[in-house]
Amino acid sequence: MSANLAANTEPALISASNLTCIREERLLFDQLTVEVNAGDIVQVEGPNGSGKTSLLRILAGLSQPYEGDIFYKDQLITQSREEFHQNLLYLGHLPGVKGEMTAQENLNFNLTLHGLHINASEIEKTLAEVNLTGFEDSLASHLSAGQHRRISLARLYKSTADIWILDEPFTAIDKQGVQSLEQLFKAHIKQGGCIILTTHQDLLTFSPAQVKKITLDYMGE
Amino acid sequence: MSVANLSYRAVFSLVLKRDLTIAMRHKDDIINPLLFFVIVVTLFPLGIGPESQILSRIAPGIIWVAALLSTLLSLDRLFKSDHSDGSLEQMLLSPQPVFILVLAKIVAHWLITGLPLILIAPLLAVLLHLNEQSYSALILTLLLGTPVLSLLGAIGVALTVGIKKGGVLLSLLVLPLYIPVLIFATSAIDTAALGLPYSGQLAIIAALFFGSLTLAPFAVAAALKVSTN
Amino acid sequence: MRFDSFSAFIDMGGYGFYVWLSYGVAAALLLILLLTSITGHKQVIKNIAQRKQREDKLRQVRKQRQKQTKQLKTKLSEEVTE
Amino acid sequence: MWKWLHPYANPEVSYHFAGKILPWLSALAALLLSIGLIWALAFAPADYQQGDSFRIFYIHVPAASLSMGIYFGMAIAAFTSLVWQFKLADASAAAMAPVGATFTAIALITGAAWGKPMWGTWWIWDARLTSELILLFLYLGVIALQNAFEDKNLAGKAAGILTLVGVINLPIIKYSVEWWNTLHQGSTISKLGRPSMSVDMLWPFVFCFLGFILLVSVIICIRFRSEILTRNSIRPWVRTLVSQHLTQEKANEV
Repeated sequence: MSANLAANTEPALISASNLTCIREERLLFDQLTVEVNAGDIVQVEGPNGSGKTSLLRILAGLSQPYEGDIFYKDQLITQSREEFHQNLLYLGHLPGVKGEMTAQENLNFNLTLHGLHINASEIEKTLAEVNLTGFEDSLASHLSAGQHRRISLARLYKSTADIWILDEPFTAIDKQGVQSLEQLFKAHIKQGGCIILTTHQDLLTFSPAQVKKITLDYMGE
Repeated sequence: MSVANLSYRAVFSLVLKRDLTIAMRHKDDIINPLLFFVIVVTLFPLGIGPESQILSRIAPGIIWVAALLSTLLSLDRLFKSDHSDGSLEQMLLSPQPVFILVLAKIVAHWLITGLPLILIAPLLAVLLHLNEQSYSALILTLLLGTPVLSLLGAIGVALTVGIKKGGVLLSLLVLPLYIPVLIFATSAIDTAALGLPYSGQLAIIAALFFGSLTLAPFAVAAALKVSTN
Repeated sequence: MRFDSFSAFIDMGGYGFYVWLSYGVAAALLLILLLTSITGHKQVIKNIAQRKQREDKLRQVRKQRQKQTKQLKTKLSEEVTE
Repeated sequence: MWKWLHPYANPEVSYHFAGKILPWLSALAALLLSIGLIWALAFAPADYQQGDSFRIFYIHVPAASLSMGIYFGMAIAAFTSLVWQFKLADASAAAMAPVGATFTAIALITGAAWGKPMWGTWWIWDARLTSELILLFLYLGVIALQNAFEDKNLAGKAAGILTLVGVINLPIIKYSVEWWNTLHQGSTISKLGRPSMSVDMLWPFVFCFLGFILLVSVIICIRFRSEILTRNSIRPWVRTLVSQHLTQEKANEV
């Protein structure tokens, strides 16, 4: 946090004020305020069912909060939706991979939809980054859940978005994969991006001081 | 690598191509509603009797009701699998306007399910002894009417896609909305059988088509935002 | 009064069955709707009260647990300093 | 322009306001309805063609027009909720749906009971009855959708979209059904409806109509209050209200 004092003159990449979330008549969080600046990595913590995923979805603009507003560079995301989504990469619980398409086609579609044009050889290289060499042309329905996960994570290597919102990015990823992802996170932050994520295990290569934390546990107060 | 804003047309064709590719690799989705259409139509002569006079009298209604039901059956694939594997939320999070994405998906759905229906309908009309003067009316009403079914149906699917047992609910939501299309389409075919002009009914179906073409994508976009919430 | 006798009133000029059926069904449906609305309101209040009790209990349990862990921690640190 | 509305946008204020007007509305509804119904049943003249079966008119027509009116009310509520994110509008739309469905059912049943002596059969594909039937399907769809969502806020939004789609379709459906009806049946069968009404038929009708409108507002008021409570169940004011209510009930039992 203190490292960003200089950047404070710039508007926060993503911020939210007075967020209240109610799901099935249960209060998940109330009057929550979030501010994430360039260079921040924020970990959302809390027990199961405390609303971590809900918070991430609200920040990404997928869900509407019961009350409160979300801002992208001081503009309401409902008013600057397209610019915000241009600069956002959200990976949720579900990988968003179609079984009827090959690994290559899946990655290519998702990148193109976000305005990134990449040639075939670069796609291959990107899939190699997530250890999918040799699987480029296999239909995703023949691949495992972990491999689906990696197809969706491959987008991180080509992303031009500053804001990454990642819901449990490390599930079904082996140790080596986690390490290379953390390297990627470091590079992303250095370039002025920000990351908001949930994970069950702590980040290994980050010192605790580097990681901002948001703890959700409203019932305990 | 380059970053570029995609034109509406590029987004449209990207999504359309994707949905058509998926459908071609999963042909059951095309064939099953079509088989359903054929079987429902062949059941009627068996239930009512083979008298050609009765059959030709009720043929327009049977073909249209069967088309309605088989469209209903195929609607599920419009958003369901995209919702359950997460690609729907990725599309909503893309920097592209949602109504273009939705429109592309609906057009793909019509190409996959509506168009084959139109191609096979004359064959079934032969089985039902449809009046010879009515064939062109049958094709024209199907051509203008089945897109309306896809467009209105998409609203229903978008509303129920997040619900676990949405199948029966979908028919309750969508079928009442189909009534005007059914009324004007069958009446056009009946009128054609009498050798009278049916351009009035066709004009109304065309109006329904353009009305739902302009309004439905926005309703679907709003409904999807609720369903993925 | 349009009718000469009570039996004429019931008979409704031969249409008694249909008239009284209509009025009866309408009255019954509206009465059911009114009653379910009123009992529904009471049920809502009861449900909220139940949920409140459940949450209060949960909150108490958590507070107790937090106190216990705090005591344990202070005990441990005391032992260490000793 | 909307400033005077502002306090009513607060759920607590609306809840208490609805509670305050409820007894007055109920009393007035009971008064007007009893006058209107007794007048309609016992004092209004019989129709010269339809005889005393015409007395069904005094509930059939108010029920039919209210069933349409409530749907339009729901559509307005849905529109305000979707455009201005006005959460209370959702609650009021949810309160209206079952009431509208009930009135549609009443219109259908009384229409059938009126049709039997007139046409000799319980059901005829008459234009008004057919569009009432379709309206009932639309209502049932909205109610089913409301119940299908666990989360009340999402349910309100989804049902709102469906209501708006329905209200655009409703005139088209009504027009197409009327057109279809004249096409297939011609004018051989007289439609259910009002012949030229004499003044001593008009007054009981006015009383009945106003009475039904008030009854609708009473039931909607009760349901609106329940909807507000469920939607705000985590708010402190609801919590205190509920505990007050319970202690009062306990005191009454003792």
